[in-house]
Amino acid sequence: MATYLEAIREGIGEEMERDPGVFLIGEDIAVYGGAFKITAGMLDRFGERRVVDTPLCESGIVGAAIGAALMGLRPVAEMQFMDFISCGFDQVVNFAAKCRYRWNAPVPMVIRGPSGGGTHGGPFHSQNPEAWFFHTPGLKVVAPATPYDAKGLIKSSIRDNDPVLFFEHKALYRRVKEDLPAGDYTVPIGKAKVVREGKDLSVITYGSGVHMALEAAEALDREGVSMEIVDLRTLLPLDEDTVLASVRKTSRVILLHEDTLTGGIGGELAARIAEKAFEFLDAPVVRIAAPDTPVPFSPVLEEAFLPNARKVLEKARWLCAY
Amino acid sequence: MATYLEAIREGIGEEMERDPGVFLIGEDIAVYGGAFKITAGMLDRFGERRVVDTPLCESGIVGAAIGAALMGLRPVAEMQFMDFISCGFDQVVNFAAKCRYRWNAPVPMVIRGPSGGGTHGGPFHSQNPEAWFFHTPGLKVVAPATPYDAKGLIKSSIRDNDPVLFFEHKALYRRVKEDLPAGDYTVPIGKAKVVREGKDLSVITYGSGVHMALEAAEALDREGVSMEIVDLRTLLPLDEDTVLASVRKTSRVILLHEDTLTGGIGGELAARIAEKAFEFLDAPVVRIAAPDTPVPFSPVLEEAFLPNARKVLEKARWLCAY
Amino acid sequence: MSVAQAVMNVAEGPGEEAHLSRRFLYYMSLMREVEDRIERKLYRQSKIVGGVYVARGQEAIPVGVGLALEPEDVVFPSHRDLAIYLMRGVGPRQIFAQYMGRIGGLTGGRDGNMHMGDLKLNIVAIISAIGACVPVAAGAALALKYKGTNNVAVCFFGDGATSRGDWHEGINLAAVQKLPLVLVCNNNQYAYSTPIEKQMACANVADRGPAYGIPAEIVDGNDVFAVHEAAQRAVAHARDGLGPYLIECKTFRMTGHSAHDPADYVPKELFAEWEQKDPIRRLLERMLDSGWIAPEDVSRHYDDLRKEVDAAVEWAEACPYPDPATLLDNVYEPRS
Amino acid sequence: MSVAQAVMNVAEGPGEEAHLSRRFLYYMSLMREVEDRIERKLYRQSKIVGGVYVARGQEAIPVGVGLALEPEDVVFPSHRDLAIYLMRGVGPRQIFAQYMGRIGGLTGGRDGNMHMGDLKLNIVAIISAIGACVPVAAGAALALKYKGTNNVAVCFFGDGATSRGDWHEGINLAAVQKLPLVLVCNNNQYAYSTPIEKQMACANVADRGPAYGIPAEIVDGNDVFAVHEAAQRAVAHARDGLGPYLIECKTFRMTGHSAHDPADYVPKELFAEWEQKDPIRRLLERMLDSGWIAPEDVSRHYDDLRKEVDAAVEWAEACPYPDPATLLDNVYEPRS
Ligand SMILES: Cc1ncc(C[n+]2csc(CCOP(=O)(O)OP(=O)(O)O)c2C)c(N)n1
Ligand SMILES: Cc1ncc(C[n+]2csc(CCOP(=O)(O)OP(=O)(O)O)c2C)c(N)n1
Ligand SMILES: [Mg+2]
Ligand SMILES: [Mg+2]
Repeated sequence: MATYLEAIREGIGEEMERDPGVFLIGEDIAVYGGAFKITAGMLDRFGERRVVDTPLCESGIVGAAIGAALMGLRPVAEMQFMDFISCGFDQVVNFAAKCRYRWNAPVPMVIRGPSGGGTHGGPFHSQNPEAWFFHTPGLKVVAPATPYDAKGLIKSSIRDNDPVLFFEHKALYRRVKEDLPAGDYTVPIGKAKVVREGKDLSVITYGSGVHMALEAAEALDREGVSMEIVDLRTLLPLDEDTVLASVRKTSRVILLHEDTLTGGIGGELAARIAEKAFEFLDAPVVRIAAPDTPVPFSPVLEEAFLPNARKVLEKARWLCAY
Repeated sequence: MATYLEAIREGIGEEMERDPGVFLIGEDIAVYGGAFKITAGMLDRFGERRVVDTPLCESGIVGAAIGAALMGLRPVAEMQFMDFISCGFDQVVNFAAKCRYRWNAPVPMVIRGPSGGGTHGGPFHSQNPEAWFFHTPGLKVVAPATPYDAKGLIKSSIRDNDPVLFFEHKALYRRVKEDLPAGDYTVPIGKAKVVREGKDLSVITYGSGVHMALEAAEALDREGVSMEIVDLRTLLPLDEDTVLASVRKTSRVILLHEDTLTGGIGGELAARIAEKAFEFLDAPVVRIAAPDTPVPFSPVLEEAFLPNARKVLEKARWLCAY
Repeated sequence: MSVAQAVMNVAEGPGEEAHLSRRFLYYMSLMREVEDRIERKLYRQSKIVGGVYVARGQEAIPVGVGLALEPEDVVFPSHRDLAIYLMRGVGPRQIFAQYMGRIGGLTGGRDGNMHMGDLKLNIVAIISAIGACVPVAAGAALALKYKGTNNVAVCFFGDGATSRGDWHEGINLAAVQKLPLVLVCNNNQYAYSTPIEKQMACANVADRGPAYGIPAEIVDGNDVFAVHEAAQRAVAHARDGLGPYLIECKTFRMTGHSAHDPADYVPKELFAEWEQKDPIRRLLERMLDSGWIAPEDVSRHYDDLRKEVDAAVEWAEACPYPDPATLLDNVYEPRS
Repeated sequence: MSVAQAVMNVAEGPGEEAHLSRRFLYYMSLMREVEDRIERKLYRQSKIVGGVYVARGQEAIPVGVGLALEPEDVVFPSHRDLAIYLMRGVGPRQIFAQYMGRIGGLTGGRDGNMHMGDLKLNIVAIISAIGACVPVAAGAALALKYKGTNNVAVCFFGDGATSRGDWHEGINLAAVQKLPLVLVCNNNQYAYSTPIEKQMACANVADRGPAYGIPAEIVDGNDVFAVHEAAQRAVAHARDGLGPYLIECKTFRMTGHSAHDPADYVPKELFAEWEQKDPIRRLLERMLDSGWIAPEDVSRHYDDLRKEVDAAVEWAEACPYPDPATLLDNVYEPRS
């Protein structure tokens, strides 16, 4: 059994064995093994040439990763918390994202790190910053929900020839475990997965939302309602076909994410569904997301803030009764 | 007759006369009067205490504006191009946006500057960065389409007690003109405007999109089709009521923006419509936006990239035939 | 007035230095006591929400600087400057409530631990992004100058912050504009696990002063008198309109980065070495040697302190959590 | 080989210095000719798309540095370093096509003017955000070291860039890691309309070297020999594994910021003063004085140059615009 965290570590380690151009760069990742210990042991295995501790400078780290990627290496840069990517934002959205389009220069790099709430991290250690990058052509955005996918996707991300933002959900790091197949496997970027078949309604989600949906689905089962769950896995490029197929099948859809509502990825999904599966819809397209506030610190507030299985269940009942 | 550019300059000047706490800060805004000359003459009128030329440092400028705003002043910070806000991103989304919620500290500041394409500015001088901020609770996002609104909204933005991002469309600066009322007036933040009544379909848009829609509407008129146009004017907080009222009335809707499609504001609008006006819809919700690429430089590519009246017209015809 | 505070009120007799030393002692020991309670007790009892960062061994910095300031000077404490709050009148009870996510904390449960601010007290709450406060402090300094006051803004940060672009942009902007900004670096030789020599290729943070054309001095950060004097020089410089002034306080982080970090990456000898330089112990020795305090006053003081802190913890534990119905409030100014 | 290039091929006789001087002359004068054509003719004829930034009077910087490099050294030219492209084999025709948004430009019309790059030529295209290239250049240097080469990365930037956080972060990172990075500052004393004293409170950009523990030297940016020698020292230092090296080239921007800027904010005398120091004129004088070139060779050279440029313009004007059907291509690697 591997946790989500171990799966990512395994995936990174395998890619480093496989390709000498893969290296790690970030704050406190070498000697300390990273704030969440994702890179624990890597320094011993691969040496300080390939596991680079930097000063505290996110723009510097992202920029350096871009420069190394342009030279043909495959940097994997850690943000200690994905929230801090805002400090290296320009490098990501303007430098990394646009090189290929502008002058045909590939930037094969990964920026990865913990995101999401549920650990009382407060406004700056709990955010889900994926929507900013989802809106930036040239980037790929990956957000796995399970150990299997986390390992398969980090490996694909490292092999990808475009810049990938890899959002790990910190509340899943040690909470979800599963057996992983022995040896090398990858999960393709850009492919969603129907993680649960159903016929009455669809939940389209990713990351922590998958687990909320699964919990709600079991309760609904007992009520005789069958929920289909699509785990997007990759947010950009979006696997529209799998989403639309599910909606066309069930005719009812909930778009679920932990990120805040307005401007979140649910909007984009709703738009595609309202345009391309319009004739199939039997009910309004419903979104469940965190409300439009910063992530509050105090447990009672954070609990009220975060989506959860109960909130999914309530909306699902409403939707099925529509 | 005042141009859009002059209207903004007038609005800023009036607010500086009105409130001694209003001051301007940015690169090349004082002696030079700004890259687009929005602040031309301000140094002579108000002196260098209130018109502050800075070094080249967007994060420094935004941060300094935040600090001054926390002390009760009302800074108006210019980004030479709104694209460069990505260099001060963390300050905007984490510092400015969250102070009130976290510790009840108001940050009354405006960040303004030119955005948008159509001037062959290429990938870094043509972007529409509004969607990033639209997704950040605590910010207000304003994007006027006319001189009247530009003046009224810059004045409201300066008086607002929350941080406002004010997106000027550089292609409108000298292109649109109108008579402005004498004396002080404001346009409220958070209120959309039906700029053209119609009954067959609605176009929901803002900024340059308003002008594309108006042009298309005239052509459609000649075909006997009546297009309603809603100018959002403020993107955050969104005036959902006006949008939904229009959709409920016409039952057909095009969401139009110059910004790129995926993750753009059209998605959010579609989601709200598909949830809250579902029963009123007679046709799929349609979006028109720039495609998901960086803004290309060469005129032929930029022309293909940008939405325009012809593209609106074609979609409108399709939608009405649906 | 609590009994503990009595230590500061020396009726007659001792001179200014003695008086100052008692104020140093009061705030440094109270800060230590509050942080010890949080880190060594409440955190282990799982009563604390979120991360715990304490400043054991570094108390001389906020105290030495803080007592050089006027109430109208605007402070930007970092995550190892708890005494700043105490000196501006925030009680230990509010601090415990803050760390427990209760309504009685300075942010009412909206934000956690050292992310506290109160504009009425001229304290600005930091955000997590290290270094982000520097341009903001420059802007506060700009406003103080703009308004024609002679107050200063004081920005605290660690050695780690000096690698951030914001640090550079903020100081440079303030230097060019000659803003009244005092920059206080807590150089505790580590940023999380990263030792100073992996953060910068110059020997001292103060070596960066010339890059901004501003004075920069190095001070023993474990000597509260030295810190205080340097702060007085810095504040005077800034008040006189001469622009920013940087103080680098050399000290050592006597803990892990936060309560969950055993700091295995720090050579053990360093802890032993710096233990000898503990700023409170040094202060106490000097006070006793100079007759500024009597031995029995010291033990009474610590007894009082413990009682004060006990009471504050009790208050905080009884304090309710925020009402989830308020979740959506105050994202924007409420419409009137 | 064009006739103009003949100036560089001195069969026998003159020594190394003469040979070098002819290479200087060729590239500096070609850069000037190309930029003059763009700014003074094509731009006014509305044949140029987008903004025009030229480096009149600053040609010694890219040329002096560029000729100190190996082809495998990776360069990050800024917006006043056109000669770098010429030296790496990008022809004037491609440059004109780039400025006209044609398919024959280095970016095929995707991006404009000096945003040109070609990985095969080891030239990285800048992005507009001033200073952003510094951390990226640090990363390129890291890769060169990682791969075990002894090549260096060379990053060009203006005085304005030194105020950006990215500049600080990139240099600091490179210094700590001892990366082979050569930093070349074109200090032309203005960033757009902002004079140097409103950008920094220290006298020289080089005063910032000690803040990063790296050598920094000031050089007369209008003396191509001096620039070249400094670049050789810098490159040797970086190649030897000693880390970054900063060269500050003092010069002057003999134009507005861009072609639409009349530069009214610059005192007229400064233009007159710096006109006397024109780097091409100075070079020519020295060459003539030293007998490294004959007067008739100079005029023949300029004739050739003009012809070369005429032909290049003609080629570019005949070059098609990109096909709008390609608009969506190459956002991502094409799926195979
Ligand atoms: C921009 C940013 N990156 C990373 C972090 C995570 N982090 C928090 S504190 C810290 C180390 C800070 O070191 P220093 O500034 O020396 O302060 P110290 O903790 O030593 O007092 C790090 C890396 C952060 N808060 N902000
Ligand atoms: C981050 C950023 N802010 C603003 C600009 C607009 N801008 C372009 S060049 C320039 C001045 C640059 O000055 P300097 O670095 O000295 O180079 P020079 O033009 O003098 O050669 C400015 C403000 C920009 N390109 N990037
Ligand atoms: Mg430290
Ligand atoms: Mg310059």
